[in-house]
Amino acid sequence: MLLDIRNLTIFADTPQGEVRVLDRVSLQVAEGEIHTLVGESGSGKSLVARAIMGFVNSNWRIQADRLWFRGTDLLNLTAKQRREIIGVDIAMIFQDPIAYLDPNATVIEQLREAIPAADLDVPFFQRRAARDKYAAQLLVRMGIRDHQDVLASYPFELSDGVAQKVMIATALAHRPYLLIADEPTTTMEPVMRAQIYKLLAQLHARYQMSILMITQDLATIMPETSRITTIYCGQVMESGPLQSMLTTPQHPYTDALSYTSLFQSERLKPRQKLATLAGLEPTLQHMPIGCRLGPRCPNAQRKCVQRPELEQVGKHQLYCHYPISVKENAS
Amino acid sequence: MSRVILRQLSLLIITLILLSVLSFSLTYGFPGDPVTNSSGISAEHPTYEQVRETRGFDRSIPVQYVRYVQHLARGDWGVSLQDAQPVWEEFRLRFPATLELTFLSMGLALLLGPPLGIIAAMNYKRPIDHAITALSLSGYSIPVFWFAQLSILIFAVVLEWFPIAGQINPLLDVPPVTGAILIDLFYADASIRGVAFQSAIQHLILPVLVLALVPLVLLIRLTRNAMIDVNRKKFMKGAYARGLSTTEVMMTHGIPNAMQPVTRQIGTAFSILMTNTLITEVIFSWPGLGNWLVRSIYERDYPVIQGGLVLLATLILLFNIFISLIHAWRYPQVRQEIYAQS
Amino acid sequence: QPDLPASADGLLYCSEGNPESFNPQLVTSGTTLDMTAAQLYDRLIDYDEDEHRFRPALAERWRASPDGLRYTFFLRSDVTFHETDYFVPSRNFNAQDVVFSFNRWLDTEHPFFAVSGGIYPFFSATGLNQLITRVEAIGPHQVEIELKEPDSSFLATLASDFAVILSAEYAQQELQAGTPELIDVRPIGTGPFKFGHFRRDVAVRLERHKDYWQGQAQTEQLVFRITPSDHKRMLMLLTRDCDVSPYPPARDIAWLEAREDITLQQATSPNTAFWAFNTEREPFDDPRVRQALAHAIDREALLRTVYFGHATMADSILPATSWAHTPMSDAFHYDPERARELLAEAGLPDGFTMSLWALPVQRAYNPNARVMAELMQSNLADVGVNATIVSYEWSTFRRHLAAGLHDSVLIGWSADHADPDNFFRPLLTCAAKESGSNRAQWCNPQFDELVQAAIRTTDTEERMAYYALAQTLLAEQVPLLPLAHSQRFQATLNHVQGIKPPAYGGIRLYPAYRLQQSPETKDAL
Amino acid sequence: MSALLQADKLSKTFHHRIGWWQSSARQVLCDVSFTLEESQTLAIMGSNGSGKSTLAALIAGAERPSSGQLLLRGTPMIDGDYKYRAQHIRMIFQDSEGSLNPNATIGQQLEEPLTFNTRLTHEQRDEHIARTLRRVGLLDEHRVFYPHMMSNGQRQRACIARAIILNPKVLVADEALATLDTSVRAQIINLLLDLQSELKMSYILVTHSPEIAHHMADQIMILRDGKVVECGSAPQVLSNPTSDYTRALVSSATSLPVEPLT
Amino acid sequence: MRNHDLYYEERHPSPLEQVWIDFKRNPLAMGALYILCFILFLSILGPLIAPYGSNQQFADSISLQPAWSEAGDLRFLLGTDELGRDMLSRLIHGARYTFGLPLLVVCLAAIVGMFIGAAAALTAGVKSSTLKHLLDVLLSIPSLLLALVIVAILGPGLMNALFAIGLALIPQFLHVTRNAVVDELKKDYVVASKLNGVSALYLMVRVVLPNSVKVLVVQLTIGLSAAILDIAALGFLRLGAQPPAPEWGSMLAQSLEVAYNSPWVMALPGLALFITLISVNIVGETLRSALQHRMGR
Ligand SMILES: Nc1ncnc2c1ncn2[C@@H]1O[C@H](COP(=O)(O)OP(=O)(O)OP(=O)(O)O)[C@@H](O)[C@H]1O
Ligand SMILES: Nc1ncnc2c1ncn2[C@@H]1O[C@H](COP(=O)(O)OP(=O)(O)OP(=O)(O)O)[C@@H](O)[C@H]1O
Ligand SMILES: [Mg+2]
Ligand SMILES: [Mg+2]
Repeated sequence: MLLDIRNLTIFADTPQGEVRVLDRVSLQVAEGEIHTLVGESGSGKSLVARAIMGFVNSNWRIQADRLWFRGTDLLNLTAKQRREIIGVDIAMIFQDPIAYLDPNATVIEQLREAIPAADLDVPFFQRRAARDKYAAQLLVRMGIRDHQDVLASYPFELSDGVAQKVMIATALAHRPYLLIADEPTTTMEPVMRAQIYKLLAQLHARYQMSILMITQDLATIMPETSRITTIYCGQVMESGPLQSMLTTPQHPYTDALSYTSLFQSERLKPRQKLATLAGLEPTLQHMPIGCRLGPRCPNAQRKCVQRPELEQVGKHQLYCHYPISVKENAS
Repeated sequence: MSRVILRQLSLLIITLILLSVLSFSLTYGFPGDPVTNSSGISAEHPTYEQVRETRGFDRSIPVQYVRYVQHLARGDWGVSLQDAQPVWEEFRLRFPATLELTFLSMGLALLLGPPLGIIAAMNYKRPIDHAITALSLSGYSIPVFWFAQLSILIFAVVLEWFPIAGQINPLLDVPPVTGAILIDLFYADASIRGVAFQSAIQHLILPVLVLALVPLVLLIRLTRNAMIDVNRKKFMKGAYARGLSTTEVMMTHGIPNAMQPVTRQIGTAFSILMTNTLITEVIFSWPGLGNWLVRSIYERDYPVIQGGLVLLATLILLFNIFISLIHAWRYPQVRQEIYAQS
Repeated sequence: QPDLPASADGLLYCSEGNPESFNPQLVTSGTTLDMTAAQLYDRLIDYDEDEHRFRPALAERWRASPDGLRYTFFLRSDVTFHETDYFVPSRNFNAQDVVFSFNRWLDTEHPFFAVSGGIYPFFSATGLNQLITRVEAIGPHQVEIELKEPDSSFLATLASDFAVILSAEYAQQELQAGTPELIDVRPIGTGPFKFGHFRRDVAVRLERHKDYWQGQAQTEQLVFRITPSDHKRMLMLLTRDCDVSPYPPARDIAWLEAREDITLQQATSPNTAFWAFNTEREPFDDPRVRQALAHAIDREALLRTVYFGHATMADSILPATSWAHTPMSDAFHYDPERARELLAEAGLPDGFTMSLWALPVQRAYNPNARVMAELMQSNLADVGVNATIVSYEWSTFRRHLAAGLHDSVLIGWSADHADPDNFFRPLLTCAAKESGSNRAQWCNPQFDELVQAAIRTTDTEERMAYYALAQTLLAEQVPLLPLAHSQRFQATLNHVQGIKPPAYGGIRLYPAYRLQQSPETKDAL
Repeated sequence: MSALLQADKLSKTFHHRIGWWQSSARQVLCDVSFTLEESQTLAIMGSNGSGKSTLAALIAGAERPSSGQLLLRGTPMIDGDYKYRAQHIRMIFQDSEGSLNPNATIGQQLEEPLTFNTRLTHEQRDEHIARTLRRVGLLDEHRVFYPHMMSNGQRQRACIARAIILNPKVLVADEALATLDTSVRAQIINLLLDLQSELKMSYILVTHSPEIAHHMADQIMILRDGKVVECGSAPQVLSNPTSDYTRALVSSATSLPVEPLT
Repeated sequence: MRNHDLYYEERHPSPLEQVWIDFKRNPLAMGALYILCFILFLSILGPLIAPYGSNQQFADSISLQPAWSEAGDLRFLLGTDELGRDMLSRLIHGARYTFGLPLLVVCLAAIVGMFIGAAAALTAGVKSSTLKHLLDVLLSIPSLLLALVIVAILGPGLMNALFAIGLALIPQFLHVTRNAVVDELKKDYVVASKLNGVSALYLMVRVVLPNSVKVLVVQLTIGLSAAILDIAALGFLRLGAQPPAPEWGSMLAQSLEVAYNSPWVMALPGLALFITLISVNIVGETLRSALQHRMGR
């Protein structure tokens, strides 16, 4: 396992008291696989990523049975050691690439910083030139043709897509083992999104790089994904291989996600009513006890006020007292 | 960038024209005879008729305005009503004295303000931050004339650390060539230069410290707030994600970006400082513009007031434009905004 | 503060204002006189205050004709003028210089008469320009002055600070250079110090005149620091930014005296603080109004609050030390009831509004006119008069005063010489009104006649009688209300010695010297 | 009878000042025409900057066309007559938070169009607001809520409530669904579909998503740089795009290898 | 009308109320606000509660130290000045000059500035850009300098100084209002309201104004602080309130003459000024951050 997270819990201090924004999240990413984390806004996807990267706020408390990355427990490291790992072996890209680039530095300046000196096998006085060359190469690899222009540009002069490619280039400068992509294409139009996905797929194929992809919508999943994990209100709902997650979801939440998102609109009649979960997401301060999907779950029963334990159903790992297949069997 | 410069220059020219119109209108705004108001030559004076003619007061207002601007440009700013000295000549010696005080204070504030602000921001909500914030809030609220007087009483009179008036011990014969004492020293006799330098520094310390206070606390507050803002910015996270250390991130991304709003406000700090200089000069008997201007207002010495306004406002304008050029040059995004506006 | 090199040795005298000119002939203000008269120039004769007699100066001796109409002065020949970077004298002082110096203000046709405005207030106020009919060099070192009529105050006038001797040669040089006005800006004289440099609002620097005929002064240079605020001057004394501070605030005198490192000197200087009414303006043209205002003021309180007891109440324009003094206390005593009656008589039962000008600087006669004005303001309010306090910078103040823009003014007079005439003619005559030094703008022929008669005779008894009449007239007419006669104080750091506060006119800093090691009295204690 | 809404060669040029005197003109919409029948939905698609929002704003009245006109049942609409337009054409904005006044309660904001466009009494207005709130799936108590107290989905519902409260004929939605969560989006889609069948409203949807277009639209109009590239019935445009541009737009981002359902 | 609040236990504070709730949570800011209220109270009713008249002189008690020192006198709590006037009474009377009148002037300037600013925002184009440049000129000149020039025209005096300060403050309000309204008019909810067919007045007063309150309030506190400082500075330069008016700045100027011997005469008006200013600034700062927090964007 490249990344092994067991029962990650984050407590956040709010004026209304301490709340669990993440509740015992477990997640495994194997070497060389693309793992997609799906959940609606506010479900805590970014928090998982931040916990891995160590971008935590001072009013948070993090607990985990394990937060292993290639065998080292990240939680036991000092801030400095941790930064050495995450700077080199883990990289992250974000939804809003332009905002994540320093507006007052050119692309080349920011790329240069990301290129480790160790990679350049030249005396120090040639390093700058070597870095620039390497930076240009990186951009070429990202499929940017007019890379000289892009290198000299400031972030705000770039389009979203190009900026995201630059972000990927900076992320790749270290040849990380793991790339965390937090909704990298949400704001992009489909054409651009396809390009970015294609790029990521190529990188994955070429460097055997693992990707933890975070997304809101099942409709925007990379075809190369091998596993999907769904998360709701800080709790993991279900995890399983791509195909079976899409076609035979076991958890009611995954099921609802696959219906409500229109990615398979072909299988719906135009203007057909969509099956949706009833009600709204609870707020942070009013989280239901037990399974947090409880109040909205079509299958919910009294038992759901207790948190379900991890269960293996077929290839799926899920947290549910009444999975779909069980219900079908029962009826 | 050249477009930005061009734009700022055209803005400067338009602003200067407006300023000169404003100042010219004072000729009529001030009570009394407009000829006297702008030239300092009273009606009884033998050259009055001649002045009236050369300044175009027998012609239409636009002609008068043009003549006024010509006179301004030529350095013929009239004579003071108080002592019949040519206003420009007097400015020539007093203005550098004021500039010296202002720039030293501004320099001090720029040297200390941002670092203190950054320290406060890095220790956000910790005791150091609270101390610096409290200091800056009280510094901002303290009336400068009171503060000056208190420090005179404490540091000069009771503790006898500093002298309280003037630029230098007048026994040292430093001829006023430029008016700025630290420059004038070089024109003084070599034998006294060392002592004169010591004396000048001693005379400068108190007024400069008093003056620096307000821009200093302003800069502290601005830097602190900007730094806290920047620390919350996503690109800082992005920089950490690139594997940079805290120091690297701060030095290459944090501080430069935090200085952006600070830079923009330096102009404001400067104009506040300018106002305070007017008052402080009076208190420290500094032979500068402020001292003279304040007295001239009291004496209704209109040519001096008119000239002083033009001079101070121009200085502030130039400084502001200089700052915005630096701002635009250093921060490309600003340039973009300027294009977008135009 | 750093130790100064020997070349920068000198004396710091804190002065209250900018000099109006460097030629005492042109001014009346004590500030200017302090800086110039006794420092840069000499006179023909001096007055010895201790021995109460005239003393030779540039004139070794003098002789008056029996009819008192012709005076001959025998001049010294060893007197040199200042040598500076703008003027190198080619000859010593001689009779030409005396003739030039007198004719400059006597002769309206003189090429220098109109330079610097052509107004010589002291001479026109004392009538000296009318009195002298001729000044003539009757030898290289002999000058004869002819008078129109005998004048008992003539010598006193010559000994006053205004009758200085300028350099005819220098005047010629500047005239040729086309800049005659420079003789009053960059002065040349024979005095113990020569002009160094003047920076407005900062300082006047004088340097030692090495060849001074009485021997060179002890201090290398003399710097007059211009510091209008009395309080600041006192603080500067404490911080050693000043060596000498004239006119310390009266309220500070007590504790200044107690300080070990500061010497406080005082002189009984014949002076009078008064409140002059502009008698040309309504309603001050009515003597009853003026009397009423005089009765409205509680002068006791003024003495206490403003002078802190360092003054005596004035009961005449003349100080009690003068032999011609006639007390008129009834005319001026505090009686608000009477004041209101008088106002009602004058048709102003509801009072009126007036401006009360307070002189902005401290003078020997009035250490704090503003506070005095505030006190008087509330006194006046009691009788229904609403007074607004007005003040300007000193030179403007004087200009406006001379132009008669005031309703009333708090000001005063310090005697320039020992003769009682000095309190009458320069202050209250029609001639004084002409020259702009009559603060009351008061012109009364009867008064002029009395004063003139007193001058013409040399008999002291007779003069006393005339002056008594004049003072009675003043008590009736009240063109001004005499307020107080004050002591002149001067605070000096202990390490400066040799300076005496003068009774008349400007200070004389020639004898000043600095003790070699400045005595650290505080440490010693 | 003429169509419900007909756009006739709508064009829009923005003038842009550069320097002190010059200005540059930029045409962002060029002769856009379409017709919309009752109960129909028109989807407008196009890449970024193609003028979709501008067109939506023109239809809703937030901008004035440089030329061309908009006919409602054959009668041209007068620009700037907000009152008339408010009765017939309403708009839903993309950013539900930004389009609600943060300083007014939902009730106040719903009352605003009623006070200015109807002669209802106070009680009637109250009644009407309550009904509309219920219709969009909110509760009566939400009227005292301020926007910041509501979730994204509830706010979007409030926006829809404001749009339909005057019973308009046409509803313009500029990417109103783009930023919503999937489940909320599904709820809103259901709501819009319900409203359409109940009230016979016509929709103009600006969207990037071919799925939404497929699911909701009768007609699709493809814009490119302000010009209409293609306009036709939804199935036709989606299945047989005539240009690469359209093809790129309407193909799903990822063609997931989903096995067909049994 | 139905009172909806009756039905729900929870009352829902509007963002503005929320700002106030946030403000109340800060004890320092509340302290400062109480001080300001107290000073405001003094400036309205000061003359009634002051022990003596502002100009009443006690010839027997000149330059008395404050009551707590040995040489003090209980009759004069804060001592007396060089004319024997009670410092406490003078300070109380002075509140009106140094706080009350500037407050009034700032409010007037704000109203005028807001009107012109809003009008300028609505009339875009050439007029507005000329105005902008004129404003740039005026704003680059510090308000005190501008006030000095106006005083130079009108002559020294309290009323003239107040007028000058008001005049010097108007451009700031104008500028801020104009920018705020221009920004606001671009917002979606304003467009939405426009599409609702609301009247222009309603749009301005009910939609734009409440949402511009943030910048206006902040500017108001900044303006108040500047006005107080300026009026005191003018008083100090003897160009504003004229003696014997107990304006704190001019009291300070007068006290300089006795600063060495009776430091309290100098310290007290300065302290009063300092406390007032710091209170205004603390209130302003807290309001600013509360507004930022609640009405940010
Ligand atoms: N600094 C914080 N303090 C307290 N709560 C926080 C903080 N940051 C995030 N949260 C809460 O944690 C929850 C998860 O946030 P997170 O950003 O991980 O959501 P997400 O799944 O990434 O959503 P999105 O798709 O919008 O990015 C949210 O409910 C949010 O309110
Ligand atoms: N007020 C305006 N002034 C000047 N140009 C404008 C204005 N509004 C829009 N534009 C320009 O018109 C063009 C079309 O903009 P529009 O917002 O309609 O595009 P869009 O199709 O909605 O794009 P997106 O998908 O990004 O929302 C853009 O290039 C934009 O820059
Ligand atoms: Mg997220
Ligand atoms: Mg758009």
